[in-house]
Amino acid sequence: MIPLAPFLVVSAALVAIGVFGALTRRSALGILMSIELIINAAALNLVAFSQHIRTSDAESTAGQMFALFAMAIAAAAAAVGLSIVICIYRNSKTVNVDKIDLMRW
Amino acid sequence: MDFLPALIPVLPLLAFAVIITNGRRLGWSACLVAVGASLTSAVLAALVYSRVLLSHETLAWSFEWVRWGETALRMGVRIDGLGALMLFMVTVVGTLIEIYAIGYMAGDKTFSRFFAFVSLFMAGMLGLVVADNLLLLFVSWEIMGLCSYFLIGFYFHRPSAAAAGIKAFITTRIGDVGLLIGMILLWWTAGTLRFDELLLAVPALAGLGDAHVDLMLTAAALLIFVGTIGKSAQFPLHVWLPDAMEGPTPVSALIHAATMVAAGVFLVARSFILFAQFPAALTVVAWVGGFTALFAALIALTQNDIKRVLAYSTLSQLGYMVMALGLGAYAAGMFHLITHAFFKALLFMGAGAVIHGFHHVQDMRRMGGLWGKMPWTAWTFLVATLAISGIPPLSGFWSKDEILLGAFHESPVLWVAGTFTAFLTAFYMFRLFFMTFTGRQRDGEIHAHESPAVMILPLVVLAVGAALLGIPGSPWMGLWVQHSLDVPAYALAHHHHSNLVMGLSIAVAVAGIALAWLMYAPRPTIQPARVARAMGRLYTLSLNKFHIDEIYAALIINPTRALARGSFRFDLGLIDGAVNGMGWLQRALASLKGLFDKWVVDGIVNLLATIVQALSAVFGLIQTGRVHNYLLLASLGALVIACLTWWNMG
Amino acid sequence: MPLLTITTFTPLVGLLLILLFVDGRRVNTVRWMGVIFSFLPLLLSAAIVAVHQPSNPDFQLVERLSWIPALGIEYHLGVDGISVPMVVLTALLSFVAALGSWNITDRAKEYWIFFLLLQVGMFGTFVSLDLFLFYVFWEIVLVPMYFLIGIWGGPRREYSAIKFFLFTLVGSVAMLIGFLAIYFAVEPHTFSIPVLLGRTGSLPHTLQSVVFLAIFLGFAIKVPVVPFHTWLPDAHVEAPTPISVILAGVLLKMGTYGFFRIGFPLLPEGARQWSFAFAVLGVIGIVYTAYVAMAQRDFKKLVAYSSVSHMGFVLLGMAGFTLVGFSGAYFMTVSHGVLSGAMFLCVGVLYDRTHTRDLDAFGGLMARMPIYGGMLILFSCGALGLPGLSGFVAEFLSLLGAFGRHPWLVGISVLGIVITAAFMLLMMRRVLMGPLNERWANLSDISARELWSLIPLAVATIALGVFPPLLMHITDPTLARMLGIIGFEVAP
Amino acid sequence: MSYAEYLAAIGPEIALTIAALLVMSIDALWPRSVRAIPWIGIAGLLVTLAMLPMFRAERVAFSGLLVIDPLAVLFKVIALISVILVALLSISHRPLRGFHEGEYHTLLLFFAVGLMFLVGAAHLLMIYLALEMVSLAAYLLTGHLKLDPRSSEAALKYYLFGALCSGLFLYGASILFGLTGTLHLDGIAEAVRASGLSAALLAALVLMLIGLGFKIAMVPFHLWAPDAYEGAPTPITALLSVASKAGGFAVLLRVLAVAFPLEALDWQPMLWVLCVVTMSLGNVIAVRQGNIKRLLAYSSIAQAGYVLVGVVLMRQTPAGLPSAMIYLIAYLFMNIGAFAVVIVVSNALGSDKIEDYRGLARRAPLASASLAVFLVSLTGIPPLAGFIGKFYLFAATIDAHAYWLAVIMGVNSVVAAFYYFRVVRAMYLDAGKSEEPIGTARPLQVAVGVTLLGTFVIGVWPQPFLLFAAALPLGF
Repeated sequence: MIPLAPFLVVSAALVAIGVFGALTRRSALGILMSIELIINAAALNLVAFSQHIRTSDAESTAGQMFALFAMAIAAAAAAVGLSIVICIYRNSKTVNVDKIDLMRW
Repeated sequence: MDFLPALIPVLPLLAFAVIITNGRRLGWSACLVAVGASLTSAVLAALVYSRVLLSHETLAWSFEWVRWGETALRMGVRIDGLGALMLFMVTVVGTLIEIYAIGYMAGDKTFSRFFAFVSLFMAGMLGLVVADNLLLLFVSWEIMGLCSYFLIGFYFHRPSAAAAGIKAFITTRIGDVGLLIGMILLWWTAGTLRFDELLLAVPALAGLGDAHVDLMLTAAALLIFVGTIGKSAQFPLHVWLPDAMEGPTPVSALIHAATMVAAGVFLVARSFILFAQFPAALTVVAWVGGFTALFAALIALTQNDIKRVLAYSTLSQLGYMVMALGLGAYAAGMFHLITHAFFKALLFMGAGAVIHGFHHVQDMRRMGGLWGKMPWTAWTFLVATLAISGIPPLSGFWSKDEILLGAFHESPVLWVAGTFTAFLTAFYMFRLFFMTFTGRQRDGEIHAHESPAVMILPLVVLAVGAALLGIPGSPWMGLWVQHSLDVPAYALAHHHHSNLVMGLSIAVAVAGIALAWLMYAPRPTIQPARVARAMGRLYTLSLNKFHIDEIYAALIINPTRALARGSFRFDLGLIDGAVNGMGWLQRALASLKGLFDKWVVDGIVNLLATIVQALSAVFGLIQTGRVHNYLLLASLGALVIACLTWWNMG
Repeated sequence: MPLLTITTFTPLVGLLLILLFVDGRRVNTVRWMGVIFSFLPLLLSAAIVAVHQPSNPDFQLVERLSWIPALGIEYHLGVDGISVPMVVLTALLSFVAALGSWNITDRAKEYWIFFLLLQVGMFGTFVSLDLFLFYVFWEIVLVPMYFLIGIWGGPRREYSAIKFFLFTLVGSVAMLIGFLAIYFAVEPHTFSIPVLLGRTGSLPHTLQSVVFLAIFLGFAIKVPVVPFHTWLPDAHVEAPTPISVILAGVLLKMGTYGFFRIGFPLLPEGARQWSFAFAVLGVIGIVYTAYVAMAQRDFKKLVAYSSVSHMGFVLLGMAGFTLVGFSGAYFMTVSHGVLSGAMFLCVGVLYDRTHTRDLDAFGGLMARMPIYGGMLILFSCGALGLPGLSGFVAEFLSLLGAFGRHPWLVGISVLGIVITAAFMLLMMRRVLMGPLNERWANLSDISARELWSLIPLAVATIALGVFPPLLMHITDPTLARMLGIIGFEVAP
Repeated sequence: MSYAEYLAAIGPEIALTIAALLVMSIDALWPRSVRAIPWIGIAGLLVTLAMLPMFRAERVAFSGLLVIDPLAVLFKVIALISVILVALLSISHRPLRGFHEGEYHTLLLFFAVGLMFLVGAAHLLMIYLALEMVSLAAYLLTGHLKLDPRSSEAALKYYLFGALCSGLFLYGASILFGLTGTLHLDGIAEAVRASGLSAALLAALVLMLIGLGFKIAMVPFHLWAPDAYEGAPTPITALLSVASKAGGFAVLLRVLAVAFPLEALDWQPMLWVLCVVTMSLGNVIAVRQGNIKRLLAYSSIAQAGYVLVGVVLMRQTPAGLPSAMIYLIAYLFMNIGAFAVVIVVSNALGSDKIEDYRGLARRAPLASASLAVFLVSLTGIPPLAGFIGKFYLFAATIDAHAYWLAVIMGVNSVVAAFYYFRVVRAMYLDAGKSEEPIGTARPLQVAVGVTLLGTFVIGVWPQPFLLFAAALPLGF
């Protein structure tokens, strides 16, 4: 049984990469991907916890269930995100996030 | 019938109301309403003071004006000996002057307004005389101040008259404010403002020997005296009286000679109980009076405007009265007040007749030889001049002699000053007489004419008064006037008669007249011009009134205006702010990319608005429109929150 | 018969009628309805005076209805000695101002709607006995005033309108915090003033003085007290004449009434601790603004600064903690309402004819406009405190009351009286005296309508001046009871 | 869980879902009847609203996933009323007319369903699920005007910000699950009380706060709001500023009050700082906004700050929570009313610049008067709803002896008056360029009427609303 710590480390690393990616990628799609990373990291975390920590038997599978839901929702979010990015591309012919600053101040 | 005295001031008040409301309809007949009112009140007054003087009783009647809980303010009238005498003087002189004014003011298109204000003035003066407490006295005092403002500024289209009016009102106002504080101080220490209650309360309080109470009462006395200095134009608040000559002459006669200016002296007499308890207050009064007398006489020597000379002479005579009171010669002071009212009113009316006949020229240097053209005026003027110079048996001599007698016993320095002033008085009065009535008329083309009968009649009556009024107060009639004043016990006893003082005062008067004859007679032996050069700086000093006006302008008036402008700028600058005041802040903040919009920026009040604008512009910048910045700032924010809470928790 | 509710909400009825049934273009009907609905409260206030027995000091004509039980707030109206005169003054000045706004024709409908709403707020403030209700009516006055100054005002109207609004808003926020502090400090939490009257005296002194400070800020801005007064000259100069009559005549009084109703009775210890600062601010108000007024070129600004100076007397009078002082301070509130209202009307009469307020532009108008000149002189003399008019009685009693506790401050404040006399006379000289300025050769004298709006004020000034018990017999029992609660200084 | 119990628990939600599906199918099958769709949607919402009182009985449904309690019911009412009003606004909003109205109103209804679940969720999974459902619907609605670059830009920024925040929220939830071993909020509370403070717990709270902070546009997670509000079609801006914010507050209240007991982790100072910063920043930046929608965006951020005051003082004074509730109710009417008038003006003038509002009073007396009423109420002047809300908040601060907070709130309301009255000044005091009057569409008139009525009624007769708000027992 792999102990809990590595899972947490991997998950934390994934979140860090995701946040870093979101902050630096210039293309909207890049940001989308990094957000997916964060969600998966959280799912990993959930699954790891559900396996290792003592929970009441009613909630023994809560973690996995939450992870499943998280993945489903991530998919939905990705779909919505992509559609918005396509709209942006169709209107302003770019997905470069730094160029999309029609509204400021 | 004891509320009769209360009617005396009310009648002229009604006349004022009637005239002011339908001035146009009344037109000329306004003077009849005014004179009628003052005549009836004169008759009423006669009933009252004859009863008071003959049977030595005091009429009093009062009603409750305002009540708070248990403290209450009662208002009413009270006529004692002093009040009776003043009533006699005010009503007689007032009515005569009103009759005289009919002639003098004839043809003036604002005729009715003049008589309206004169009636209001009479109401004020009579109210002052009959008042039984300081508050009602103060109310009438201020109403008189207002009338003097209107009447001085009567020819309001003349800027100088308007300015003189304001000068008079504000200078007296300074005095009144002193009186106001004195009254309040008195109320808090003695607990009452009614004269009869003061007669009992003040000696009791003084008897306590408590230093603080004594200090308070002395302060109250001095503050009340400040009121007198303002109203009776004593030094240093005397500057307004000479300028008050801008008003028509009947006004000068009535207000600035006989009655109003005497009100200050009357006030000190009314509250004499307060002064008598504290010698410190009395000496101040005496010295201020003495100095004013001498100071005004010196200035009168060199004046060339006939009314200015009389104005300074009034100042000097008022100084005499105040000095008399200050020396404790209470009866002498009041007696001089009565006689002075008569002959000074006559002098002014005589001067008025001269000016009226001389087509409104007031400069004596252009007059001369009017004796032939205006015989009645000249004769009555001569009687009055003799009276004021103190030539027996005229009234001026007896009253002035009483004062000098008192001065002789009390303080020799003041006696010398008084006598010297008497000499100066005789000199400048006869200088005036000779320059106007004797010799040739220097300014040829003005052909003077005698005044109409309606002006001559009052002159004659007053001349008789000036001549004979001295008798009742003279030893021949056993000083009847002084005794009838029911001199309060605390006043100094009457001094025994001294021939030295009487002789010296007569000699001084005659010397003055002789010197005047030498210098200003038809063929002057001593050329006034050479004397003027000889006196040199003294002469010029006296001519422009010791530059007091200029000093006041520099010390008080201009700094006040500057202070006013300064506080307005302060009000705008610091609290409210003019734009330039905020210039440096704007430049400092403007560097943050065009921060200010069209709002007017001012002062601390709008400094806040400016700061809010600046902050708004600064923080607005974080909204760069780029998602990256948002995400970055969001995560930084989360980090900061986590650290802060951890640090706070830890 | 809920007399107070009817008086307060009659203007609201008028407002709704105009709003719903009258078409904006028919200016005449709007004007007439406006004047009628401003006149009705005058009759009603006369009824209130008749019904009110001055001798018994506690609240009469009380109307009580629970409004928000969740917070213990009631719709609680009542009048006593110090609110009856205020209601009468408001009614009188509103009617006079209504007469004065006769020739306002552009956007007349909106004008009258805001004007009537203003009246509702003013009446409500003077009759409400519940702190919350008082606050609600106090704030209702703000918005219509903003629009009245903002839309019909002079050149810099927007600036002075928003300045007026923000100043008063800051004050009322501070006041709200103060009211809530009182609400929570008293054990059975309540806003009703009669209940609080007896109880708040025993609150800890530190709390009282802090809360008094908060409430003081609220009222001081309205009075106005010197450091917070800079909105007044702007608001006055820019406001149309009838509105500045209301502003000076009634709105300033809401501040002083607040001190009489809430400041001193509810927080006696707080008031006592701040009494010296209070008096100092009063004296500064008198002397400082008198000097500023002296430097004014604009007629209206001069009158505005002079009214700040007069309100200084109210502060001084109250700081004396004597019955005489309070009575004088209240007398000044009423007398100043009448006098400043009249002075602004006079300014308005001149402005309507000459369209300028610069004092140097006038001169010698006495010849052309004798009746107007007489009226102006009468009111200026009242303002400078000439005995025989109401100004003097108020000043004298306030100084008398304050002398016991602050002798030196009274001494200094007297300088203010001299300066007031100076600038009033200088104003009179510049406007009425001197050679007639040929520009105004054909000026017409005061019209009947304007005269009839001045005459009631003139009668009031003279009547109050000659016979002050006319007002005092109403106010003094209440003030005595209030001082009984506060524990007043030993009056002579 | 028998079907009866299901129905009893989520009856209204089910009805609304049916309505949503109905609207979707009508749009698909009868494209010609596009005019009727919005009204069907509104009818569905009204039915759900009517059903709510029957489903008020307190109970825990779906083994702890959902809970029906006074807080949930109150927020459901707020949510439904605001969505109904938004639907009304959308009918006559010109750019929306005839532009995929079917999808628009379906999404709107699903948004409402998501919101109803969100306010009732007492389980981390349920919270995340509902949060996502609401957010996704909101992203799409914001980007609805595909052809307008501003709308899609707004949607993008909103989406990216929201997705990141909800990702972090999920991560925080996972950590919390790890720490406490349960997903039920009350279960978490016991575990947290037992285990006490730890770095991981704080990390979990902060991460979850990011997700919730984003929802209620609390500083520093508000950066998306101004652009999203300005870009989105105005009805949706109203929706975001009221409905989704109210939902966010419901969850925040439930999480903070239930899951994080004070004795374990004192979150009050942190929230105090956030509340003050939100209030002040919102007001300060709003001062110089030229566009009315951005101005209202910043104003709604500031209003969130005021409501946070109630949340911060929730534990210290019984008046804390009710004051937040009453303020939210008042805020609902004022804000949506203001947006309604913004729509009226943008329909006629096609611009949202405040300069174009000059002289509006003469052109559209009724509309400008109601906007003036809404702005004055937002400033907190009696006798309007805003005052009652602000008064109750002040009462809470004074009762909790948080005097500094009261002073800051005071200063903020003065700054707020400054910019609200810039709009009023433009309308009334400045002269407009043209004089021809502006008409308002019938549904808009209804919306403005309802909100106006709400503002006046709460202002003059707040008693029922106070009882309604005060019914929330603290511990729920």
